[in-house]
Amino acid sequence: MRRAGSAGPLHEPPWGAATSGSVGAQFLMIYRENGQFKTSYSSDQQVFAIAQDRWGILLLLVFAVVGVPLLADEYMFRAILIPFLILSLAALGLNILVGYCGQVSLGTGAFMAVGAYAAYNFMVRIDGMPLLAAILLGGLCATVVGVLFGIPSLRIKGLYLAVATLAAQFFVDWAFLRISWFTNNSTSGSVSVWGLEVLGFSIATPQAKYLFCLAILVVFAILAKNLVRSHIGREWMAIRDMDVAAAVVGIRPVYAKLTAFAVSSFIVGVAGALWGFVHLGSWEPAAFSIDRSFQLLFMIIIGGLGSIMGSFFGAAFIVILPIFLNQALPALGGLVGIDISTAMVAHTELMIFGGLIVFFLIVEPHGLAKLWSMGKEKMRLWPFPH
Amino acid sequence: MAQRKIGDVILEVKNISLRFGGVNALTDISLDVREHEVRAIIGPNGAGKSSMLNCINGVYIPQEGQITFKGKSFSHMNSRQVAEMGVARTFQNLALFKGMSVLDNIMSGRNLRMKTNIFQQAFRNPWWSAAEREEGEHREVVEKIIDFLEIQAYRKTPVGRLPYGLQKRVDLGRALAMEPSVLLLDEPMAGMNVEEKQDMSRFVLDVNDEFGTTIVLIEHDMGVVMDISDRIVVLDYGKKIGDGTPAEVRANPEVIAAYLGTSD
Amino acid sequence: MGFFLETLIGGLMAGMLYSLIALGFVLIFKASGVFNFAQGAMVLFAALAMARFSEWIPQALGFDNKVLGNVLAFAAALLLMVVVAWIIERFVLRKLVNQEAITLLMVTLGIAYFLDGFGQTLFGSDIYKIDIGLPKEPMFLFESVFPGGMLVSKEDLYAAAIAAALVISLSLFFQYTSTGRALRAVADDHQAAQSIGISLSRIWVIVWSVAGFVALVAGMIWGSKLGVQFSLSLVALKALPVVILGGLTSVPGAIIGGLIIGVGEKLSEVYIGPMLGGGIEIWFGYVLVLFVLLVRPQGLFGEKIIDRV
Amino acid sequence: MQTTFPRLMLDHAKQRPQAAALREKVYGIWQTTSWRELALQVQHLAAGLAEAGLQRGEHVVVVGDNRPRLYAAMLAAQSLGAVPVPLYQDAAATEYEFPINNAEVRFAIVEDQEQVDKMLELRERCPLLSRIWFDQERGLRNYDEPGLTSLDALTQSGKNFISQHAGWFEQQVAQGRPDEVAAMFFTSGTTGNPKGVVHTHFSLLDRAAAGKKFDKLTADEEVLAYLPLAWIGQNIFSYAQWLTCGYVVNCPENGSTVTIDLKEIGPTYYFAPPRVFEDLLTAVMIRMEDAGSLKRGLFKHFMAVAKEVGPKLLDGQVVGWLDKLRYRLGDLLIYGPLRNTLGFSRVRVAYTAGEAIGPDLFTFYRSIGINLKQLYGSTETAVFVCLQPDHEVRADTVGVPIDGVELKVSDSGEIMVRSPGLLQGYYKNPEATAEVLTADGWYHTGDAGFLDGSGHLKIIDRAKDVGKLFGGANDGAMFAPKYVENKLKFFPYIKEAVAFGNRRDKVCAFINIDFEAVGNWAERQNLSYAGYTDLAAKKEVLSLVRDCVQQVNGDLAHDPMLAGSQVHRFIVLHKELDADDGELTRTRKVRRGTIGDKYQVLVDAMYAGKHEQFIETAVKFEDGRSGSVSATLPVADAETFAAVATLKKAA
Repeated sequence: MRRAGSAGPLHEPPWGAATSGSVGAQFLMIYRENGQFKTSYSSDQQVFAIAQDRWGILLLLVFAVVGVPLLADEYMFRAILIPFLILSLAALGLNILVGYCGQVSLGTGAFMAVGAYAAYNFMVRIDGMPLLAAILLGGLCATVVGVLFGIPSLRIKGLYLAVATLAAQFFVDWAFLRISWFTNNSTSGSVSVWGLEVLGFSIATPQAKYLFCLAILVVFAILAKNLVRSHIGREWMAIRDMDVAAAVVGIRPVYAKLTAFAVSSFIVGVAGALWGFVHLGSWEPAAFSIDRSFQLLFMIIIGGLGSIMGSFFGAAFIVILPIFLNQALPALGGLVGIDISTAMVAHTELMIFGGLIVFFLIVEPHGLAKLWSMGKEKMRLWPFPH
Repeated sequence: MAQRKIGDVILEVKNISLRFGGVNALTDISLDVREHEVRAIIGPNGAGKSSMLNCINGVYIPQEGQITFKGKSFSHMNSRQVAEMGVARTFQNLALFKGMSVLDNIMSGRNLRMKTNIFQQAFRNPWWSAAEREEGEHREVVEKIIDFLEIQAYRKTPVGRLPYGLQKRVDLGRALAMEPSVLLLDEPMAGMNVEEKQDMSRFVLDVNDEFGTTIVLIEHDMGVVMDISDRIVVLDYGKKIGDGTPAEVRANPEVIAAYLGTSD
Repeated sequence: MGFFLETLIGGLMAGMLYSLIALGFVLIFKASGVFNFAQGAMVLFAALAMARFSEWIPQALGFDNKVLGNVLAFAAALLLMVVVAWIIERFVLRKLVNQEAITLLMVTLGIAYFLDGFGQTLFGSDIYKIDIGLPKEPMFLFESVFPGGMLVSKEDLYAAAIAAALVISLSLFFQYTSTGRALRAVADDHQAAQSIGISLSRIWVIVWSVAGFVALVAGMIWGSKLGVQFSLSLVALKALPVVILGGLTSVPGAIIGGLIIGVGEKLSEVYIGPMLGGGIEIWFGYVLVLFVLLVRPQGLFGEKIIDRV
Repeated sequence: MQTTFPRLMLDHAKQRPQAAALREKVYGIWQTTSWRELALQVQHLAAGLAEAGLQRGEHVVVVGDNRPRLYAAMLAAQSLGAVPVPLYQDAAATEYEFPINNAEVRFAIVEDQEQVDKMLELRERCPLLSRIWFDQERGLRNYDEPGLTSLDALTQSGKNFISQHAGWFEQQVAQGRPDEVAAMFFTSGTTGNPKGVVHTHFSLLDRAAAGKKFDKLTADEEVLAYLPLAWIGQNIFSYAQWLTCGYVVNCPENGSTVTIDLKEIGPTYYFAPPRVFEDLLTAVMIRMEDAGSLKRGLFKHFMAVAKEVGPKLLDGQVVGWLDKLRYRLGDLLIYGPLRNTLGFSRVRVAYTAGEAIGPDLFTFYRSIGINLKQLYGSTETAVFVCLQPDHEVRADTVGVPIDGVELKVSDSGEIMVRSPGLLQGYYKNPEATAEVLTADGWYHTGDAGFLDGSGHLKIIDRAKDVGKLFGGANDGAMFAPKYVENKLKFFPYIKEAVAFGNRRDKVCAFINIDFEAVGNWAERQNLSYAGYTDLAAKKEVLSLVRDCVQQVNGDLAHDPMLAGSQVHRFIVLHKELDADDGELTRTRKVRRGTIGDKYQVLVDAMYAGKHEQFIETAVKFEDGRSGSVSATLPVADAETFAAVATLKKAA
């Protein structure tokens, strides 16, 4: 009895943890699954198999679309919400490569840069190029570059690959700095865009930008989720978990890895384009430096490797923490009578990030997402412990 | 009561030799496997049994010799090609995909047969979608295997959380999902208790006569081997020292020497 | 001709420093299977410590002897690096035994961030000087051999010499001392090493301390050249391709790799750079490595990787 | 209710062809059979059976778990006027021998290889048994036995026949009359051969309808069928009432997934014998043991609240707003989630019957808001005799007589019943029939009991078991073993109890500890033990049991009629009483006689006043091997209490 009890409702494997998260639900014991039986495979395999989860996520979306624009102020949009959305997207992309396919990349920033600059070039060189098209084309270029730098992964494993991806980072940084064609020969080396509009709607206001990013993020999140729960996703995870066994069941490492690189860098590229166009407006290569790459890696480690939802958690965490520290630390210092310089804050930030990375890798390698899904499991079994 | 008819040779290994650096893992081994039979490879630890399987399904590439499968000969192939030809295998020390559920592990055995492209999968949806349909079709096949292996209660459990014995079943399930004509089992009963061993041998035999799958099996437990296999090859230090029916092998002095000599 | 030689020598000298840092990577990787991304951070940390101690100690003890000050500062910094090594072993590595290499790599990223932050909180984040009396003025060699001879920075030459000396002594140390043997035993097979009574944690503390020592020296040299500042921690990024090129586990690999990259960088910068708009030494090492890896996935001197099933 | 099973099916197929009739979890999802599909299946099977030569009034054995196809097979047999005879699927082959020969069975329809093997094993001892059909092909591919084929094949041949003979099936069904025999159930009599209880379409369907009316059942009910079809309880609930109400019957995936399936389906109408609820509760308690202190605290607290308020609410009494609030809170935090994890969130009506249920057990389920009720009936009465109306539920009664039931208590204190649901008689056993059916249509239930003031029936014991004490302190006092045994069994630590005392001077008893419960208790006492026998022999356990016994004695002392039945001495048995050893019936009723003979030495030891006794007993193991266990068992004394009023004068 106990055995069946414990075996029954565990839905998500630890890596894929929390992808069917019950938003908010888990803090009440609102799970009532009796009668939610599945009479077809597609209903059994849907992303949010539990009715309460479907409602939860629906509410969240409604709030994000209707509630947030009413509540948030300009600062919220510029400093938190928009960066959060775009970095979530980038983290999502990176998570597919690292979390799902197990190929570590330290060159994410480069692929973002490619996305941004490519989109920029399409915009300025082709008249009447629609913004959306430019962004997607940007992503496409990132895909090409991504696959190019992914090719070594077919022969190189683990650490060697990680370092090889740095090649992408440095090369691309250099290219956009030194090859003026990419920057449309702008003298300052920085490029800028303005007057953005999508399907006739101008996206100048923070609200518009926010909604635009939100829309793109939601769409990509759905597509990504679909991929990771389909057989391509299983191939990625198989390669990640046990590549020899994967080969024996007929999975082609070449195909699996390159598709992972392609999909990943496409999403990252799009995120890059958004970062440049929507968030920054005008930027230079430094915006996509190696620090960005690390930042994104940290997001998925803290958020949860191999979890779509984890990407969001991680992004939220890393976007909000510095802002929080900037507010909190000086205040705290004030309390104990030391005044804390901004440099000090910056250093503490570094330390806290570093500490958290170590902490998570030691204590909960699957990050916040795992904690979330564990909480959810508890609620589904409540009041039983297992 | 099972009346299986043994067919002709389906898999033949000729004069295989395999070396790692200086070490000879296998020296000039030849053996044949007949359709529908249960063929056992036994021998003391380090006799090269696993290396043999690894050569057959393309994980290792032997320096000499050739392998003939369903009439096609090849000196070496990559795992993918072997899989496509209908050879599946299980692993000695579990090689399951740790991060995935039982269901996904077994589903991964279907990847060769899943045809929808990455875009169809990305735009998968419950209403109109080839990917969704395909997923469903293969899910059904996989469910039949789950049913066959009697692990319905664990379908959505992450394999990591299962007890060892059940993980072995999932490993078998993943191989079965490939609907192989030849199934290589690398110590399917290693580290199991008596009861689990009984179950596993039952499954192996059922596979053999339900689906007529040819089975090549490495096993330490002589009792089990003698029970379930039709013919047995004995390896020792990478050399073949015996080949024949259980009775013949049991009688073979060289085998007795090697076995009783080395194993407890 | 002279110009070519100049660049060559310059490259070799830079390369020597790369080798030095690369050595830090290799030692740690051999002993604990950790690809220590924090090496750069350790360089910065050590350099900062050195720089500040060499100010503070004389002030505190109230004497004004440059050499003594530097010596004491060096000793203090070294001590600090040992403590850091111990802490890392005790609170991080020990908890991550038998984890995948990738996890360990990411952990060292965390450590790197922490050290960067911690170091600057402790020692401040301005630009500090280290003056260990390296001669600044350049010198000319082989004027007899060809006109104009060739210009060589004395500073670099000394630096290279120190680095070389260190590299050699370290290789000797690990070749011939008992600790060295123990280390190599561990590198070959953890279990076996433990079973013959070698304490893993002790070895780890040692190698991390040695790495700290190397970092300190590198930091000192670079620091005295460019001044101690955050950018020092990026120096390590230059050494990465060296390690990979040499093959993670090979000491000679690290040395030769360092020289190759050092030279390659300089030459490419001088001869190819202009065609591409310059600054290519940022990526030259990496791209070079990329191509090498495609041919030899385990690097020039690395051991071949075999999958066991 | 002038209709037949097949006609009801056809009605549903006509009125709501697309509605779900059956659902079975196969290959991971709940595969649905609509009424139309069912009708077709039945039609084909019927045709196949007819071709195979099945005659009207002939018996067909059906053995297996709840599988839609077996349901269809029963309907098919009934459509041809034949009589399905469901047998317990977990019985040993030899137990089938009598029924099959007794009912001259030629055809058997079974689930899988396991059952097929049993049938084949029986062949030479059951010469008539000529055809065997199986539902699941697995493992049977290479069987080559005369007359052994799959239901698929049968369906196929039936299809072909139907395609040439349109309307044949309807005409067959039309021939069937309500007063024809519809099914036969073999009661595993506590002694001797089982008896075939013969029921007509009318008797079964009339009761089914009565039950439907009583609880206002609709076509929207969901039922999970996982108990043996051979048990009339399951049969009525998932077959007769299924066809009467037209609700959906769900079949679980397999034994090991029942709890999961229960949770997924969340039945609205549920029926199970007490032991199922008992096991469930034990499991709940064990799982809660592992919970954190906070959870355990919450659980304890709110269960107390529930115990106090829950029953009142269900009985429709008025409850103070504060209690209401506390209960609400408890429902949010504990009861609701608990019902959900158990699979009872949607239960509207749940019944238990077949055995007396412990008051604590009973109130537990009621207090967490599950409308659990008791009913009274037996195979011979097609189950429904007395049911507890909502809001009138008590642990110690079994409800009021429902539509069509006449009930009286004979002078000997035995309950007599007359209702349309009574059996036609025992098959080929007029004597036995005569024993239970009077000329004027009254049925001897064999139970001793009485209607209390509020018109609710209270059962004391099996009439024949009710004995008298001879000699001793309370000479001539009434001895109701079952009553005593039940009282003992209501303790979680006691799995089974067997009381002796008829024609003796005092009452003594055998006790079987509940391995799981006592085992857990022992762990909490950190008392180590090597297995059942060892645990049972622990003196700590002995005193644990003694406390239970003495509590029972205390209760009994308050009941003048039964005060004499207090347990003076008892033995904790060294092995679990087991159906395989013939000590229990398949429905887990103790065979007092059998046990008495088997353990004669122990019984004597108790009455001879010995303090320990050596015994060796033969046992059958899971895998069919048999061996023996031996032990020296202590005989324990229990304190008894002076009766409130002795019966001496009365007698």
